[in-house]
Order: sequence, then structure tokens, then C-alpha cells
Amino acid sequence: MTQELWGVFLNAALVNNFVLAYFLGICPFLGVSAKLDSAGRMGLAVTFVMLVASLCAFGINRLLGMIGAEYLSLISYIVVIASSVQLVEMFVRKTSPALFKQLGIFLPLITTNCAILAVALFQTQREYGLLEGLVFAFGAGMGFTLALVLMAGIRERLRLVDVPDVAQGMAITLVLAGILSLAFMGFAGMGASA
Amino acid sequence: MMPSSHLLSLRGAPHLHADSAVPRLMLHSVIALLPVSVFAVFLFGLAALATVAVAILACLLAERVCGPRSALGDGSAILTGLLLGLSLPPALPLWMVAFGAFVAVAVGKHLFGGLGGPAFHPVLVGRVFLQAAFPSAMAQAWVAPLAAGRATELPATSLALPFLTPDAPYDGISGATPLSALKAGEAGEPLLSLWLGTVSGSVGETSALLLLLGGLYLVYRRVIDWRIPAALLGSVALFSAVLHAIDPERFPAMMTALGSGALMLGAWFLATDPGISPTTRRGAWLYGLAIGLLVVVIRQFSGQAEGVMYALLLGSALTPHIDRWTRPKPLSEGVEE
Amino acid sequence: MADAGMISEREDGVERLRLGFWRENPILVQALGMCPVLAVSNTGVNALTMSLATTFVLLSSAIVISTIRGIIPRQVRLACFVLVIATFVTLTDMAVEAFALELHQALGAFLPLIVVNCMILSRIEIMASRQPISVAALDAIGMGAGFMLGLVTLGSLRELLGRGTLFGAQVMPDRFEPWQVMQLPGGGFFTLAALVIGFTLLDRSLKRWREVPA
Amino acid sequence: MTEQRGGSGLASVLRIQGVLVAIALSAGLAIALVHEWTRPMVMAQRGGLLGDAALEVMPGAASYRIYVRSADGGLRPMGDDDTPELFIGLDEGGHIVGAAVVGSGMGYADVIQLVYGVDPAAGRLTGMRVVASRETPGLGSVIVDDKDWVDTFTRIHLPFDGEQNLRNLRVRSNANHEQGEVDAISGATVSVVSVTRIISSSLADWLPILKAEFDELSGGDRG
Repeated sequence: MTQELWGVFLNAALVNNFVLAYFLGICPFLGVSAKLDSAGRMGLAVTFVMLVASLCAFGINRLLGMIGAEYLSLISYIVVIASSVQLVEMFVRKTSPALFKQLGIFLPLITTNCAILAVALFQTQREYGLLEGLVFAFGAGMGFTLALVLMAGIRERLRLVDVPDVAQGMAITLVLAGILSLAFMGFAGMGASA
Repeated sequence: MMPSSHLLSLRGAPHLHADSAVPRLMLHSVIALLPVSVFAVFLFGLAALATVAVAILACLLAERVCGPRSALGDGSAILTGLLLGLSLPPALPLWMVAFGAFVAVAVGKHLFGGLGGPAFHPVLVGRVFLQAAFPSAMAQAWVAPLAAGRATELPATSLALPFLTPDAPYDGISGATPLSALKAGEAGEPLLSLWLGTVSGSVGETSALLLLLGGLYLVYRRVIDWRIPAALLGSVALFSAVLHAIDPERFPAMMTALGSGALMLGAWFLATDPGISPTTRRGAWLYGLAIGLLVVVIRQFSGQAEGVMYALLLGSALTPHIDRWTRPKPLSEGVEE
Repeated sequence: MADAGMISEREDGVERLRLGFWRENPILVQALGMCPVLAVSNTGVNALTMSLATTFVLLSSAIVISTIRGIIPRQVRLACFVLVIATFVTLTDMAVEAFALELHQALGAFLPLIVVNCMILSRIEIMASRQPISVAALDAIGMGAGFMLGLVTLGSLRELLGRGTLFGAQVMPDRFEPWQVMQLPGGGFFTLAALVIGFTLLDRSLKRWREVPA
Repeated sequence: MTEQRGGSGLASVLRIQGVLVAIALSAGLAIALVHEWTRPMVMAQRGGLLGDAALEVMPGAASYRIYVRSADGGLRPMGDDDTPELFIGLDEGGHIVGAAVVGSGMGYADVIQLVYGVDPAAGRLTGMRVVASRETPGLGSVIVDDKDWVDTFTRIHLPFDGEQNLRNLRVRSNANHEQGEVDAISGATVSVVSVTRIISSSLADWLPILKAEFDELSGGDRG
């Protein structure tokens, strides 16, 4: 069991990294990853919201399964995840202004991030249980953070060099992501025990 | 960028502080790679010679096309080509070699701002691109060492027409490198031939001993920082020894791990590139350690037989962060800019 | 992107179509709405399906939102937008599943992911919730066409180089060695980068060419 | 996202609620209607895809009956709301000629769904078809495209230990099919291992049931 959970985690974080293998969440990826500090904090906030999303999706699947209305799942994910995140945001703002300053400002941004909904959808499609789902969400979030932070480091460095002007901005970031994506192929097959 | 780093650091590595530094680095690196290149031609014959020659020529051509200023003189394109050629399977179709060289120089180097700019080693970019683009060719284009007739004829696959699959099947026994044999659970090569290099493998990666000598020469010439290969090889040695102690059936012994694959080539000649490695001493240790760990993890736990290239790429992605953590605190802001 | 919101109601439809297709091309210029689609841009057919589905969702949501824009309270407008978009995405998903099951399986979870396509939400917010139906619809069509231009080019290129085929038909010579990397995520990033660079260069030379006779 | 200011008072709150509820209701209604309309088509197509694959992996089968596992661990004929789990193949004369099981599990990129044929009496596989997968085209997709490799599943014997307990299928280069070994393909290790693992774990579930029920089903030919 732990072996399988470890496999789920590795798969989500490294082998099928959300950003580098599925292109998910690249809107903030292109926007935020230029600054190292915010990249790390954004990543943590995303991880947190992914965990919330995974919990919500598990509950929704159970509930809709009971009344036989699975076809409403997509619309329910969207609504429930968005409102849960909003609740969490309000809660954090009240209880811990410091934490809110660190992570909270990203929360509204994240709600419509495709990576979040993808956690819910993938987890459903792969029929993960509650624990597996949470591990998957955590792995996906860690993988997202890792990709974001690695990119941010390189992008900060790239500001000092002479990138050809047509390639500046989006293009060079995409090439960077492409190379990282190829580098992550080194992890292919990890966690899938023979 | 870092006002105080070159006041505190006594490193001999050329940080572009003198105009002559680049050609000097290139010259000594080429000298250090000569023995292993000659050995490669002895081992694999014409195939090795053609691979290296095409890689160098293609790099020069790409440099000419992409580099607006005349940058051919600094020798960096020659070194890139040499290293790339040495890292490829000997019977790889030559058009693929040229393609990889072009990607290395155009994408890996000039897109990222030319010499001194690259975030990744251009050779690694070219190599990993070829690996991903033509996986079956890269997995099969091996040549048996010391084959008869190697001095006079090229493998038929080398001469495949550009962008086409070769007519002839790849000669080499598929998956014949010592590492892929280990991965498939077959018996490895004897330790001695592994270190001497009389085994199958990429053109210039087989002889761990000659690569080690070349690396030591670079250290002696103060061209590279000895801490990086020391940390890298040390961490590979440490982690493989630990794994081997846990399960000797499944994990190869320390000396096997050290002597096989592209480890020596990567540790001495690629990881040490001043453009992609950390600037501080502590950073160099951390960097080597991280890459070594990644090499062992990828080799032993992923689906890939060889992990050096991936580990090096990931390591260079870590460099900016390592630099940040280990940067000496400046005494006061903005001493000089 | 900032000035897109300030387009006045008088602006003629053709201009809106043109903007979305070229100068504000969602993929190549604005880098919007790529997340849910790039992962399945490895063949022409997948790219075409995804962009048709996206365009359909954008167009129908734009029409509906524009129709009911008078009664949507400002405070919950985003919730309303998302509800409408999610409905159309679910409908599309079910339709594709019913009529093309294998395509549906190839697209996997990425079809429902259209719901979080930032391009759709931003067009709804900027245009449909403020403009009459005709303008909103034309804008949606223009954006959808631009989206399709970017995505189908990307998908075709990846398929051509990565498999030697175009929309499933063999194009390259028999012994063409496919560049497998193009079918991998890394190749997707590279191809998109190349397209962005190509688009920028093309756009620049078009401008220069237009300036010469003037 | 949040707009704290704006109209206050009960009336406006009610209005907001009303609009939201109205939109949500019409959305739900539209989805439910289309769902009712498309579901039969989807189910038919699904069953068709699986059924076609099942016929291919049961040599000699001309038609099939579909079963699912019942709550007590036995088998029952598939109902309207079920997804197929087991196909029992019948020849022209209506005699049972084999069984095909639907299995699924995680591949390299996404879930792989497949159908494999098994002859419980002879203790061997009779074929395998991947029905749904998103493995990397050109690499992992060989589990669909590589005809030679797919065909080897008609020759693979189930590996039993001396006590007739089923052991796992394994992937090896130079595989010995008599020993339940599946050929490795370089560049597609993960996908090949996934397919093998899916069949292996599915067999562990199904083989006891099949062995127990097969005779009974054979006896029930006329029913």
C-alpha cells in the first residue's frame, strides 16, 4: 500500500509533472515564475488548494454517486472548489493575517487555475480513493512548485544575458520549459514497480 | 551581479574576467580530451572518427550561422562538437549527429544569449534532444568494441540519408552497453574492461581511466574546480555503496557504478562548465552532491539505463538556487556594481 | 491585452474578427488558454477537435451571457459565468463521447478542462458581459478562429514531424525517421516557442512591408 | 473575485440568490436532458468497442454474453446500468469457447483499459487488445500498434507454482512465454510493464471466479 502511494506521489510530482508533462497551470507559470519569491509561495498556495480540491472531489463523487447523477460532476467541482477556496481565504484572512499575506493573495488567482480542476478530474478518472487522492494532490502540488521554482531561478539568471529579442519573454520561457521537460524524462518509469 | 563574490573567492576558473580565458579553457579541455578521443578511434574505428568530425563541423557551421559576431575563434564551438561527438553512440546516423549539434549550438547556446549565457550546457541540450527525438536509434546504434574491419569501413547506419531511417539494421547488439545490460538483469562487464574502456558504449565514454586522467590534467591546469567532480563522484560512490550494501543482487557495486556510462565524461567535462556551475566553493560541493544523488536515483529507480545527462541538466537548473543559498553576504550593499 | 476592454460598441465586427485572429491572437500573442489544450495538441485531429470544442463553448457562452447580461448581479457575475461555461463544456463533452468515443478517449480529462480555459473567461468578462449579442458573438468567433489557427498549426506541425502524417494521412516519405520528441511534451513546448518566434517575425515583416509603400 | 460592496438589503440578496439558483437550475436541467439523450449512444459505443475487442481475443468466438460480478462474488448477466466486466465467448453452435476480461490500470500517461482473453482450462492467455490509452505516440503506443508484440499474448501461458497458485506475469527481454513472461520493448518499458501488471492483477481477481463458474456456465449453455 505504501509502495503504491509512493508511486502515485512520484508519478504526479516527477514522471507526469503537471506543468512539464501536461502543460497544466502554465498561465501562472508564464506570469509568476519570473520572480523566485513569489514562485515558491504561489507553489505552496497551489499545493494547498489542490488538497482542498481533492477532498471536495472525493466528497462530490460520493454524493453524486449516491443519487446517480455523475454527469453533474464537472459543474459541481467548479462550484464547490471555488467556494471552498473562498471560505479558506476568508478563514485565513481572519485567523492569520501573516499567512494571508504570504499565500492568501494568490488564492483568488488559483481558483480558476486548470491544474486545480485537473486534480479533481484525474483523481476521478483514475479511481483514486481518499488517501490516494490526497497523496496525488500533494504530489501534483509539489511537482508544480518544483517546476515553478526551477524555472524562476533560470529566468532570473536569463535577465542578465543577451537573449535574442524575438525570443524574449514567452518564447524563451517555453524553450526553457521544454528543456526541463526533457530533463524530467529521466524520471520516466519511476514509481511503477515492475 | 554579486558584488563581493570575486573578492572572496580564490577560484582559478575563468569567469570571463580576462579576454584570454575562454580560448585557454577550450584549449586545455581539448588537450584533456585527446587521449580518450584517440582511444575511441582505436576502439570503434572510422565510426568514432566520423561521429566526432561531423559533430565538430556541424557545430562550427551552426556557430557561423547563429553567431552574428565572429565567434569561431574562441574554440568553444569545437569543444562543444567534440564533447557532443564523444557522448553519442558510434553508429548513429551522421545526419542525426549534425542535427543534434545544430540544436546544441542554436538552441542550447545562442537562444540563451551565446557564450557565458546558457542556462544549460549546450552539449546536454543537443544530447537530450537526440535522445528524445530518435530514441530507437539512440538505443541501438552501438558498435561492438574492437570489431574487425573497423578501421576501413563505416557502419551502414552512419550513412543513412538525411531525415530518413537507415536501410540497414543497427549492427550493434541492441542494448549492449554495460549499463543497459545491468538494467535488464544480465551480468555486467568485468571491472577491468569497464575502467579500461574495452566495452560498448558512446564514442568517448567507455574509458573511465583516460577520462579521469584528462580531468586531473584540467585540475592541474586550474581550468576546472576540482570540488565539483570530487563531490559528484563522491556522492555517486557513497550512494551506490549504500544501495549495494542493502541489496547486492539488485544494485551494482560502487566501482562498477563509477566506471560505467557517461559518469566520468559528465563529471569532469560537462558539470564543471563555469557557465552552468555554482560560483562559490560551498555551492560547488552541494551541486556535485545533488547531481551524484540524481545519477544514482535515475539509474537505479527509473526506466532509464543511464541518468548522467538528465542529472546534469537538472543540476544546472539548481545552480541559480545553490548560488543564492551559498552566496556570501556582502559587507555592505553596492560596493561596486 | 489591456486595451481590449476599451473597444467601443461602435467598433465594427470585421475589426473584432481580425483582432482575435491575428493581432490579439489568444495563443500566439496573448498566451491565453493554452493549459487545457496544449497537452492534446500532438495531432492535427486532436487539435482541431479541441479548438472546435473550445470555440463552440466560447460562442454559446458568449451568446447566453450577453443575452442575460442585464439580470446578472455584479457581485456574483463570475460564478454565473463559470456556471454557464461549465454547462456548455459538459454538453460538449457528452456530445463528443456519444458521437466519437475514440476521440473522447484520446482527449481524456482535457475536454472537461476547457472549463478553466482562461481565454473563455476573459472574453466573457471583457466582451460578452458588456456588449450586445452581435458584437459578443463576432468577438467569440474571431477569438475562436485565432485559437484554432494557433492550435491546429501546432498540432499539424507536431504530427507532421513526430509521425510523418497530417490529419492521419501519410505525407512524409516512407522511410522518414519521425522526430519522436515532437509527440512528447517537450516537443510541444519547443514547437509552440518556434511558432511564437515565427509569428513575431512574420508580423514584423508584414508591418515593415506595409510601411514601405506608405 | 469578491465584490464586498454593492447593493445591500434583503431584496438585493434575494435577487442575487434567485438569479444564481435560476441559472444553476437551468444548467442542471440542460445537462440532465442531454445526458439522457446521449447516454444510450455512449453505452452502446462503449459496449461495442469492448465487445469487438473481446471477440478478437477469443479465438473461435462468434458471439458473446456479458457478465458482471454480483455482490456475492459470483457472476450475473449484465444489466442496463452496468459496464461490462466479463465476456463469455460462444461459437456458431452456441458452445462456450473462451472468456475475455476487461481490465484497467494506470499506464505511463493515463489509464489504460484493455481486454484480454483467457482459457482457464488450458491455463493460458488467448489474446489482448488495448481499448483505451493515452500512451506517448510512437513510444508507449506500441502496446496498441505493435502487432507482433500484441500477438504474443495468444501464446503466453499462465505461470503457476507447484501448488497451482497463480504467480505474476513478468516482463523480460528474450521472454519465455511458457513461463508467463512478456517481451520487453526498448523505449516502451513503462507501458509494457503497465499492461502486464494490469493483466496480472486482474487475473489474480478473476481466475478463481472463472475456474469456479466456468463449468457451471458451460452447463448453462441452453439458458
